[in-house]
Amino acid sequence: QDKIKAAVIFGVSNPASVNGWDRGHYQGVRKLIDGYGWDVTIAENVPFPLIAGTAENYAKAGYQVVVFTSSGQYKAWDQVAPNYPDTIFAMLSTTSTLPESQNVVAYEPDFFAYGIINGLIAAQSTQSNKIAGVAGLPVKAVEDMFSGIIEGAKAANPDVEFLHAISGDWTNIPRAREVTALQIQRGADVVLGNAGVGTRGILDASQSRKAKFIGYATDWAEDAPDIVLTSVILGIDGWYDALAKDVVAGKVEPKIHTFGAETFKVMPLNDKLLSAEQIAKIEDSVRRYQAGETTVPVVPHKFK
Amino acid sequence: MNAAIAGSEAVRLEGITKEFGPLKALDDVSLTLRFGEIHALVGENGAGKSTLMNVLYGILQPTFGRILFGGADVTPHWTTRKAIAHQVGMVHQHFSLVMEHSVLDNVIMPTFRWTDLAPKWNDCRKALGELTERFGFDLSPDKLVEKLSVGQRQQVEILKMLYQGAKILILDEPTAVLTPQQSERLLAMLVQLRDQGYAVVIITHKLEHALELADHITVLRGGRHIATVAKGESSVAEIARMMVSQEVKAAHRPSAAALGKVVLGMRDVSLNPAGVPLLDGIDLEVREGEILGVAGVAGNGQSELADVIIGLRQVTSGTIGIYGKELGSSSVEQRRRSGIAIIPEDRHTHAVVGEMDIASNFILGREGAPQFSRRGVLNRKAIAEFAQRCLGEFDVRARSVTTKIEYLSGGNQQKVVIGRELSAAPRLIIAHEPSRGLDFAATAYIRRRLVEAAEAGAGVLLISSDLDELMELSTSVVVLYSGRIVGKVNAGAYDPEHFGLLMAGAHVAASTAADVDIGGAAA
Amino acid sequence: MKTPQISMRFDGFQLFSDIGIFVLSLLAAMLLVAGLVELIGGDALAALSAMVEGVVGSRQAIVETVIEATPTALCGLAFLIPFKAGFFNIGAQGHLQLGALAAVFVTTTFTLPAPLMIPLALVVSALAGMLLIAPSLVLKVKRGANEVTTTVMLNFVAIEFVLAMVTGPMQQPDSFFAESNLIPADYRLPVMVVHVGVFLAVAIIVAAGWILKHTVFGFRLDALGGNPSAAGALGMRTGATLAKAVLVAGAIGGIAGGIQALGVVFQVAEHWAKPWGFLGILAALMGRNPVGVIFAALLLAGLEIGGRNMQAMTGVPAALVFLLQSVPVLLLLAVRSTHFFKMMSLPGASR
Amino acid sequence: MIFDPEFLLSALRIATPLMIVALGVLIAERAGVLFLGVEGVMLCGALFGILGAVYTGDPWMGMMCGLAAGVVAGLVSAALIVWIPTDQVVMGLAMNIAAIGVTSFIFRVTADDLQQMSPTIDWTVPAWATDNAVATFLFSVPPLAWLAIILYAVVWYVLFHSAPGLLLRSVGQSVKAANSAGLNVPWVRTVALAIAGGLSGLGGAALTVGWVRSFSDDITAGRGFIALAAVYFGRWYPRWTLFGCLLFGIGEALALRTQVLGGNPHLYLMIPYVLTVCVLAFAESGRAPREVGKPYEGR
Ligand SMILES: Nc1ncnc2c1ncn2[C@@H]1O[C@H](COP(=O)(O)OP(=O)(O)OP(=O)(O)O)[C@@H](O)[C@H]1O
Ligand SMILES: Nc1ncnc2c1ncn2[C@@H]1O[C@H](COP(=O)(O)OP(=O)(O)OP(=O)(O)O)[C@@H](O)[C@H]1O
Ligand SMILES: [Mg+2]
Ligand SMILES: [Mg+2]
Repeated sequence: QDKIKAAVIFGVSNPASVNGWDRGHYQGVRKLIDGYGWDVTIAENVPFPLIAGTAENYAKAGYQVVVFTSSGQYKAWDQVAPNYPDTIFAMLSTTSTLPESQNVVAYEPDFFAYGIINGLIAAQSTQSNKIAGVAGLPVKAVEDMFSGIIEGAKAANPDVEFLHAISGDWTNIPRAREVTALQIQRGADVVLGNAGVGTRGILDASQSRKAKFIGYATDWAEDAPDIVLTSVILGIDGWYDALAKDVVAGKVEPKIHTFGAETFKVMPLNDKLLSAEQIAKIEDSVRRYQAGETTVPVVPHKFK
Repeated sequence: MNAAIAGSEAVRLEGITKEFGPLKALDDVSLTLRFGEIHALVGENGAGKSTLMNVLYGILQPTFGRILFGGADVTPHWTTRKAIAHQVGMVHQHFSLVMEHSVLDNVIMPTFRWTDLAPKWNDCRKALGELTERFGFDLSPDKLVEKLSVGQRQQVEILKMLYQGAKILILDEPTAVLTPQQSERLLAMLVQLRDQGYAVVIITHKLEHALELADHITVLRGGRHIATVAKGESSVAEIARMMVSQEVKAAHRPSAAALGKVVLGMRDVSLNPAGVPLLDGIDLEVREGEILGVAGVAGNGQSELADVIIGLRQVTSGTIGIYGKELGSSSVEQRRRSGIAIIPEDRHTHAVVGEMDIASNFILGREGAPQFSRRGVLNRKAIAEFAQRCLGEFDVRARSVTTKIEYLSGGNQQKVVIGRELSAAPRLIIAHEPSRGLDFAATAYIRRRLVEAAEAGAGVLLISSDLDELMELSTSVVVLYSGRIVGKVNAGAYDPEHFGLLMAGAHVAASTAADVDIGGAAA
Repeated sequence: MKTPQISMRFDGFQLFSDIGIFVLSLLAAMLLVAGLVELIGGDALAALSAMVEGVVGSRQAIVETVIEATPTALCGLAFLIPFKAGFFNIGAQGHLQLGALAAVFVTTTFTLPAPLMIPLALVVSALAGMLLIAPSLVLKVKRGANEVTTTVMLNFVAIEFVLAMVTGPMQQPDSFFAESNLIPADYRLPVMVVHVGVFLAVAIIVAAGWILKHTVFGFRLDALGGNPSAAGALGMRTGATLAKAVLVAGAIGGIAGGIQALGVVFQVAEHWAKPWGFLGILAALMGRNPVGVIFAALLLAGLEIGGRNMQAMTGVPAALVFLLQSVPVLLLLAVRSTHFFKMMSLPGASR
Repeated sequence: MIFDPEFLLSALRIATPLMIVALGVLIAERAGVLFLGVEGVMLCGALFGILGAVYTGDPWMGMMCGLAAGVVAGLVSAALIVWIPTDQVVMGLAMNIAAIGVTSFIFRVTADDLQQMSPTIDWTVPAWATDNAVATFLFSVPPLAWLAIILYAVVWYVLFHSAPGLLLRSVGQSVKAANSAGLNVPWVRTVALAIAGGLSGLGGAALTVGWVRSFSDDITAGRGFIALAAVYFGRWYPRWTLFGCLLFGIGEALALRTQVLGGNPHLYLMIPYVLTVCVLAFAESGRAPREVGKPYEGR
């Protein structure tokens, strides 16, 4: 039997193996190659206007699966999918609508729930009662995540204040660094971020000011062991798992699969930054939320 | 190096050939320079005078030939640095000064070493001060060169050369930009230097100067050495014959009897921006068929006079009329269209666009005329035909009208300018230093064209710092001093001495005429 | 800064030598890329064939190349015209951004019959481009401020402004990222093999070429660029001529954005624009005249599309695309500037 | 909240790489070379700086690597725009694109190693100084900012008070005068470009090693152009250039801080650019060294 040929399209510059969101996808790609034996090609740093063309070329070249890794690519998805019924076009990012076609599928996280878990951890680790979030642009995923953080934090500790900042760009490390420094100066001692490549700037600012950092999407512990409190894993590789299984089983249908709280994983909390009982308390609250024992109301906030 | 004993050989050039691609700019030229002598180098534009001296100064490498100092061949890898070390100094035809730097910086720069992190500025300043004093120059070491007049810039060039310790001094057309008085002073200074044992080379188009000063005169033609004659061995006419192949016709001033209506009338014109009176109550008239000369030391309002007539500057008070019609605040374009032509003082900055071809330069400023364009669209054919005709009519030596004008020699560029301005059948021609830097054949040609234009009925305002030119061409001459007309002399009553006094402002104030300054021309 | 002369003539030698050098430079660049692909353990042959495939492999590929070349060529023109008058306009990227934003704003806000709306949108994008370049012009003429500085700064201003709009008042409601509403289908540029914006662009460029070469305005630009003081002294109204050239450049840059919005992307969004403005400068200086700009833009676009295809199909790093675009340009210019070629293409140099 | 010592420090951090790079541009332009390729050179310095810092574990070694990479890139520029010579505008822009290609290619090869943050080069405030606000502030200023300020003093002295400075400026103002003084213009410009490249590389390293301690594709994001603008803004004088860089740093720091006032952050992010244009509107304009942008065609 021939290998399944799949293509994954990345939009932002930088190697796909670097940083949070893309790194999560990259782990998924590895899984397709190593775990399922697929033949996977990566298109990296594809500029916005060329995404549709790239997807189309893959379809024409006989690829069976084309994966979009970012919401920003949905237009190409919309445009190309109906014309190539033999290829499966999968969106592995937040979306609310599907193209009018049978060969499409989406796997997306519940960013609100993801934010809640982050909020629970941050609110119980802060000493200053101020936590900060930094993002590249105030897009929907970010708003969901930040709203979740606010609500999650409130559930754990109503006194906690959430400070937020926008670096203005998904690739600008220096700016992300400086806005983070400002939030720390304003009193935040736990920092989270969703600023694409810029997230490294958030990490750097936290490290130079000894603020605790909660990793985004994938495990960040190795990047800065001294300040990374934990990372909340989005489990993007899990979506690739699901995609691979659906494709192999021929069960791909136009549906948005949403991955909720139970699929996110919290890395072991850093015992140099928190006491054992704090850790136990946090872990317990997260476990209870993931198990559905506690509920947090969905309240959308605006950040611009 | 030997002490400079008068009469001993300073340097010998042997069989110098210099090729620029297919062009042989110098062909087997030999020349010996001696200390305590002035050597004049004469020849037409493009004869190779500058090229020969550039070879000696290490700016250019000779294709063949030898440079000998005290019999030693130094030709291989001959560079300017080495030339300077061999006590050669050169003042270039177009100055090689850094306009943005001070006098001091310009003078000491060539003597500086790259390794000198803390130069002794005060010593340099003192040394420069001594030099300026010795030669009676009026230069403040901290003044920026761009703020200096042309004459002062030349003083800086000379200081630069002397400061380097040069004993062999080369001056390429040093008098071309100077007023008569300044020329006199410069030449006197060269004599003084010769007497002090320096070897001096002067390139000039003024044969009288060469004959008067030089101990030897070398004539170049078409890159070839024609002759070297010793003092008193030859006459102007003889040397002129050696320089050119054909006979040169001299121009004659138009007769004063044929004057027609008043073309240009200026009444009480003043220009004083920011309170500085550049022009002060100018009254003058130019009639049809008249060449009115404007004499004066440069910087006494000549440029401003031309500027207000052509409309580059607006008068502060007074009126300017053409055939009695007031110009008011009309634009340059309108004035040019109403029949004013201008041959500016500095063609490089004000008259030609070097990167455009000859044809374009022939119509520059007139591209909107119906002859050359219709509703904003150029008529290429008409332009080319016109340019071709002008090329012949004005004797421009060029391969074709599509050659970029920057590849033409100065004389030919000037002919293009003259051709452009005269072919528009102007009613008033403002000619500002029309023959500066040109050899005498080209000079004579251009003067003749001006006279012909006047005879054809145009009025000509000839602004020149060359008294000979003025006396040769003008029907009458006014003298400008400090923006004022201080005298008017009619043909027949010309007397250089009288002019000299007027130009120095002798009757205006008892101030000395010693520090002849020509400030404005620099800016 | 002295303006390097851009020859308006299209003489045979220059054309053929340019093509010759370019082909050689291209081959050299491809060899380099092949070497790098081998170095990182890829399949060089597959990579290069994917690249060629990407440019000429299909009708679709060719169409894509042409569409991609359009904004580059227009931006090239926006650089070239004021450049002839001695004004360095580095701001085409900003004009393009703002022009696109303006076109999107008009088409998503108002309703009009399409035959009126499309021209209106293009006019508004032209105005937007002019609006953005105006400060540079005014500061240059009135204050002598260096236009390189101001146009670069205004680029950043335009980019941030577009981002402010697409994350703010013009953001598509409920969108998942920073994007504006889509231009309604009626108001998009009709497609005839390629969208009609391509033809419009060609028409603009050819017209500009003709104007520069055959009109008084073009003549005055040359004079102004070659020697501004002479142009002034001879009665050309230099300020007005420069202003016209600069404003036209802004308008063309704006139209480039308008065409891109109305014909290709139908919206503005975060990172919607490629660096067409900067590629345009390259195209202008490679092409040296408006027609040459078209070819240079096509070459740059071909390398981009081909390089992207190579990257996507074989997974080699996207960085190679940049090398593919820049190395032939570097070589082309280097060779063209050598003494030999200069001597050969100088009119009247060999006498 | 917006204006406090931290604000100044943030402005200084933002300005430091610009200051160093602008100094390089200043030297190149003073020698008569239009250094539009500065963005690319800076990018090379940024990458090699971080590579050096990560592989040797010593940030100062990283700075040296950035410097060395810059010198090499400067010499490549010299080969292309001084020795051939090509058009300085096109070559500069083409080199910028090439630099994006080269650096991101090398980044792909080394990306896994570059995942760790490079070591810091900040000083810690000594105990005796913690009580004194001024001393604390002075110790919080990044070492590289001090270095940049010292470099400005040095360059100012060399350019305007030493022999090599006068010779260099003469080459930039008039090749004719330089030739007549026997200077070798191509060599002077080559050396100037090597120094300019070195400083630009150092500035790139100051961005990655000295500030954000990581690298990403095209991390300079137009900072080279901004440094160029600062030189033009500064009328080719060191202190005004320095002022231009600081002004830009202040503008950007302000832009990032004013966000706390609410509203769309992108509107605030326009501040540094608008500020620069506005200041230009009131600043006295300068004239570039005369030879800038003209290829040296020999003699
Ligand atoms: N750099 C050059 N390249 C090519 N040809 C040159 C160059 N310099 C000079 N020539 C040519 O060499 C010849 C001699 O020029 P040169 O400047 O020495 O003349 P000249 O006698 O000084 O004339 P003028 O009286 O106008 O100063 C001219 O025909 C000129 O065209
Ligand atoms: N690159 C070149 N190629 C060919 N000829 C050149 C070149 N550069 C200069 N020349 C020639 O060199 C000669 C001297 O040049 P230069 O600029 O000194 O002119 P000039 O005759 O001295 O004019 P002017 O009187 O204005 O000083 C000119 O005749 C020109 O034809
Ligand atoms: Mg000469
Ligand atoms: Mg001459």
